[in-house]
Amino acid sequence: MASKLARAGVRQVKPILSVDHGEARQRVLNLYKAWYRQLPYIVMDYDLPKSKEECRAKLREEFMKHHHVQDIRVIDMLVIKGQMELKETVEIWKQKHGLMAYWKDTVEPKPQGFLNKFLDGHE
Amino acid sequence: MKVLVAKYDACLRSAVSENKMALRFTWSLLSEIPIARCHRAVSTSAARYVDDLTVKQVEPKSTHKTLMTSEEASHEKAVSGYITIDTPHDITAINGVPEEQLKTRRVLIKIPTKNSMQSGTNNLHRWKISFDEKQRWENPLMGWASTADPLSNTEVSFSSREDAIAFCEKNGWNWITESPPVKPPRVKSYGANFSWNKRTRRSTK
Amino acid sequence: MATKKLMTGLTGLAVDAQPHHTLSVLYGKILRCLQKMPPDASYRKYTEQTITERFNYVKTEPDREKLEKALNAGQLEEVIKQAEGELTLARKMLDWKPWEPLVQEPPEGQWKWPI
Amino acid sequence: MAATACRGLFSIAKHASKSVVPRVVGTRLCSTDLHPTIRPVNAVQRQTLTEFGQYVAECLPKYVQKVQITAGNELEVLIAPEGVVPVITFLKDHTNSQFTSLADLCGVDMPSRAYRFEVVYNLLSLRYNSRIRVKTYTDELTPLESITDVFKGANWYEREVWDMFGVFFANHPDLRRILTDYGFEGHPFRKDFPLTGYVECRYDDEVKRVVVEPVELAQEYRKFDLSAPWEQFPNFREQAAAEVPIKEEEK
Amino acid sequence: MGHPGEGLLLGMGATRAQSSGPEKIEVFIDDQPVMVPPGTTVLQAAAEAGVEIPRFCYHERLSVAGNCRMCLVEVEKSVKPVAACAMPVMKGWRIKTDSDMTRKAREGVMEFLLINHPLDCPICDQGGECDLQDQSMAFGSDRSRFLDNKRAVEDKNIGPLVKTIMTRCIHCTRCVRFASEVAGVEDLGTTGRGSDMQIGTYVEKMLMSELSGNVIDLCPVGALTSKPYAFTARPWEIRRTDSVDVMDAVGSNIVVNHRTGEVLRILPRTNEEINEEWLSDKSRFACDGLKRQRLVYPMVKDSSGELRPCQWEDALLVAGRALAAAQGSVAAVAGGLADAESLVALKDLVNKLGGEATCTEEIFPEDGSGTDLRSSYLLNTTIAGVEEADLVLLVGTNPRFEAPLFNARLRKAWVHNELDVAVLGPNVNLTYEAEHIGEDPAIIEKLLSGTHPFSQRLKAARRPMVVVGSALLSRPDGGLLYARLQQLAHQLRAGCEGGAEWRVLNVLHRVASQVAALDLGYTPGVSKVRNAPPQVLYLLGADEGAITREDLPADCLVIYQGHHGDRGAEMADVVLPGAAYTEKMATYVNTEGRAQQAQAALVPPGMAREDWKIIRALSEVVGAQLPYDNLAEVRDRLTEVSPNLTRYGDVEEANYFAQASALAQLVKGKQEAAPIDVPQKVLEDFYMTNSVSRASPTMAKCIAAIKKEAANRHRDK
Repeated sequence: MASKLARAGVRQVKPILSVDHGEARQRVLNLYKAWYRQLPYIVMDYDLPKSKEECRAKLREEFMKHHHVQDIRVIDMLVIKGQMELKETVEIWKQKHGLMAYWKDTVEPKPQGFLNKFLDGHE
Repeated sequence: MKVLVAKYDACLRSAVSENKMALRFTWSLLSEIPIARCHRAVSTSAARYVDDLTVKQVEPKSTHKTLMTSEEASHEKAVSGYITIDTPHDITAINGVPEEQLKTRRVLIKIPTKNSMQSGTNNLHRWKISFDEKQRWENPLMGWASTADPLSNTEVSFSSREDAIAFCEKNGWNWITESPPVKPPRVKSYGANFSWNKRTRRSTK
Repeated sequence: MATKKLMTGLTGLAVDAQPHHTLSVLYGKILRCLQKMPPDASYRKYTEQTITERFNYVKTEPDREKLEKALNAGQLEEVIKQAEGELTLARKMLDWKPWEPLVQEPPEGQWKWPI
Repeated sequence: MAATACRGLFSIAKHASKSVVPRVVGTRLCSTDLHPTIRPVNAVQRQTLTEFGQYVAECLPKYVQKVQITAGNELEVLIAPEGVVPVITFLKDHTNSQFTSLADLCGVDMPSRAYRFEVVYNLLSLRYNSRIRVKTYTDELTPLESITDVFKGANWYEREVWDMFGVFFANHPDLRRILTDYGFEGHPFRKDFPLTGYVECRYDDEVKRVVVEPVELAQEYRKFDLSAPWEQFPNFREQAAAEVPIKEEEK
Repeated sequence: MGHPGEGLLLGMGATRAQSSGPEKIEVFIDDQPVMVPPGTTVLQAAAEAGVEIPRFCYHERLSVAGNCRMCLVEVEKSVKPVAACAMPVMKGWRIKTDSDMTRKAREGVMEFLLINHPLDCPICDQGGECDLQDQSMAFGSDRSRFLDNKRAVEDKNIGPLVKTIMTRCIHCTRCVRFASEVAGVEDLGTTGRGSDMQIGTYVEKMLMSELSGNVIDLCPVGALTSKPYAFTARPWEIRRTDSVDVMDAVGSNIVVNHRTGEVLRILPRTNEEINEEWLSDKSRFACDGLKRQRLVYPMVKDSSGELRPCQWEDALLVAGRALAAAQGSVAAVAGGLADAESLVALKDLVNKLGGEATCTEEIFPEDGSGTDLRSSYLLNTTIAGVEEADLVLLVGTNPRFEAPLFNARLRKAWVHNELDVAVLGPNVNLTYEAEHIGEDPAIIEKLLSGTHPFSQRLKAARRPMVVVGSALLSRPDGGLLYARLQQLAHQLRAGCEGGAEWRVLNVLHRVASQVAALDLGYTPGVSKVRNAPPQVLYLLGADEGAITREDLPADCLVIYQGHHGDRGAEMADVVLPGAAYTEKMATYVNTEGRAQQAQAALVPPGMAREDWKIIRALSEVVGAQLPYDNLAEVRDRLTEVSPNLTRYGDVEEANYFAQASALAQLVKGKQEAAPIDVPQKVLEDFYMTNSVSRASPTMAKCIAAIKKEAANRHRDK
């Protein structure tokens, strides 16, 4: 059942877009480039209160968040979602707050370290 | 192919033309073109037509395939096959669960405890997962119990413990599991109520 | 003498001037296509039987209305549509080869309900 | 086997009536007075559906895994995910089925299974006044072939399944979200997705825009456990799915 | 029907007497074959096949009554339906649980049951968890054919715990059977016949039992419901969390029912090894004490000598500064409700600061092998093992109130397995017949030397047990007496039938934390602290007044960490609010040495925190940081110290009786003349024994009601 499937180490699966790591990597780079080139227009179109550099840093951060992902299909899925998001952004289907949500600037950061967590309250 | 892609979103042009191997789903644009329903081209002459089934006819080829370059064709073939994956099934990157809910939560896997108020067991066949309790506080305005835990009501049923464990691991949750109590065999006898030399004899009725 | 048929009464479905001819062509193509399938394929057997049966009606019955009655599958224009569908299907079937053994057994418990 | 030639829905249509649009008429075989809450089963209809199920299975042995009849009179064909397009095309274009209308396409999430998602295609044959349900399975990462080439109407349905469950449809012309908000993360119809969602939006007067923050509920949702320890409707046990035996093809 | 199965009385009711049962027979449930041992009832065989037969009067832990008739099923070739709960299966029987005859029988019985049952489900506390309600969904009619007036029955007042609405009663007699068979009080019974039948106490009196709350669970309808919980919540909106009870050392398994961040009620959870399906009244009803007298913010004594609420930073700073300044003159005392995680953290902290004295409030003699050998402080036979014993000698203990569920087990063995019980100590009512052999401590010596008349009985016993209570152990001469008992047990063990596997010696603790504390190397008793008063004393929930302000020098700083404002907090200079047992994921070890895990149902109220975290945070402030940051790491540390503490659910075999006995021979001392006594002799003493139950209004009501009951002229004195 489900357990057997997940535990199995090496297994044959249906690919989504890419058939090997090289191809998946190429797709990621392409997506990154597409976003990167679009950023100046995005900042302009949405009148974001952020500079291009900040946006590029955020873009890099968002990509690097998943740098540990090894599964080709997960990479493909992330690329697909990233591509869809790019389209939503480019078409100005999104609104400004949707983009600003990447920065989470109104969310208070969680305390780090045992003592700070303890003083803050319940983890 | 190039022309078709040009039809695709102008804004994305830079992205796509850069992309030597165009994303496969841009391929599906092709299907928007009215691929001839080939038999529509059947000629209709006035004569009563008798078909000779022994004569061979050329069947139309799929436009989709003929438009492909050999590189694309071989890629499509590869994509319709299988690939080998050696990493564990892990969907934490794409399941949309925020990081703070992934790393800090502990999932308890168990069969629900029997409610001792009732005797039936019909609701005790599934394994359920539930999340650890998080803080609730009293709403200062109305006195309600407030919470910041989106998962406090989430409960998912499974047919076996192994399935539940696999699900938690795939989603990147820490889990612990509890076994249901074992039921020992028990000998019941109506006659025991009336045994004359045993302490099981019933005095009250 | 029946009047010339002006409309089918179905949106987007035009009257076919020569339904017998169209059907014959289509049925011929279908049968020709089916011949490329293995003879023991159920799809081929059943479709051949249905199509031959209809083909025979088409060959023997020149009157439009009587043919419609005999076929019992709606107006001839609809029967043409069905034949067109069958033809595309048959050609695709050659690609898919559905008479082969099951591609994939379902994983254990996949269709069990209630879980 | 001459009779097999006109098996399937067509045969019944022929035998049942000679009208232009033959239909399987539902006759009440069960007295509704005795069991007012039990759905009557139409034996004739059931037999037709059983035979048609076997017919489909015989024609497409490569894809059909199981055929069953649920709720008394609903035919279900359970297929391997590879067979989505062939089976749907067969049902649509084959002369003996003509399920030319895609009534619905939806997903079901059953996390206990190896492939957690079921994708369900509900088809309607106007010619034979009959319905059929095709089911297949997939998981979060396995792509399923889109049937937009077969049914144009599947386009938005498949977008919906993608949006709500995260099932990826390969070769879909325009796969993108349809119900959730731009920037929404996750797939809300998954069983492990909380009813409240993970984030909430509000207008923030300080930054003068809408902000997205982790959800915080002034009043926690109530959690209802509605399972009963006693079987409540033993009369409905028989309504569960009945498997239709698929005849082994002689090779 | 006669008395079917009378010839098949094999190890009646005992759970363990089936080891080498006779050959199994095959029966068919709805055409599905099952193999069952002979003597199995139809109902049990069906359950084996996964078919639950509807029932009201049958309960697997009570005797078979067969009076509700709901379990009627069709057996092939039988002209009438048979009562599945009472009928033993015969070979090859074909039982039909879903046939027309069965259904008709059930529908008929249901119609009769509903004739007199009021339609007050909307205002009934059982609504939503009612067997009658659920089964009427399946077998009830949607209209009534009964045109007369329904009968009404006067409600009885049977005490502050159980509410009666007797009109709802369907006369299943489960409560009557429970009271007489399990609780051992013959207070409940039936009067009248037919339409006039009533369940009651015959005369107006209180149901005086420490297990009375269980009749609420047993009642299949809403006739007996919980008074403290009345009209509080509906069962479907409740969240349920599995936990472990800490009111006594038995470690009963419980389910904490809570909603919107407060505990509504506590129900038992089945564990055959410990509490079966029962729960003592204190464990069940003291939970309202969790909402009162709670410490919700840290407090520090100000210059005027009053405790003032403050922030955690301040409290930790004051405590930390004092601990650092003490330079090793630090001691800790753990109370009875502490969990293993906080115990290990506290011990590590004290040791890290250079302190040695980590003590428990509860006393255990240190003479002889002391607490070095695990088998000398455990209930070695295990609770379920009582069912194999044939003679139990209780020394200086009243299990009825110290461990009600252990006593229920003794009673179960007494009823079903012909167990004999003897008491050395005050002659208390144990709910079953027990031979009282005296109160004089000298008897122990006589038993050892074999000169007492009871020695012969002990020698003759096949599987004897000696159960030693905490009251004996905390006597000044407890060490000597315990050493003699160890020798006695060792002597008996050599002679008994069970051989080396059978463990005679048992210690019955009173508090939940004791075994874990001893496992972790705590010193029992506070004499160490008394003899060498430290500069800083850390009280971990120590509320029993073992150590008072008078025992300490004036400049000693007392830190109290706990959840209730009780005796410990009163004498403290710094108060650190901790979590109660429902609020932390914690490990408790019961008197058998069985480690069990409690899940957190709630989070601690206010600014209170989980206990081990407080100690961990304090350690960081002091500068002696403990090396664990999360629960898993604390548990790793527990495993390191004592591996059995994290083997949840299991009893670790401990078998060092020979060594213990050899060391016990060396113990010399003066025997006191005072008779052996126990602190809890009557029901009144049972209810308030720790900081939670002392804060509970329900427990206070119980005591008030019992005081009032003393004036009841119907009560036999």
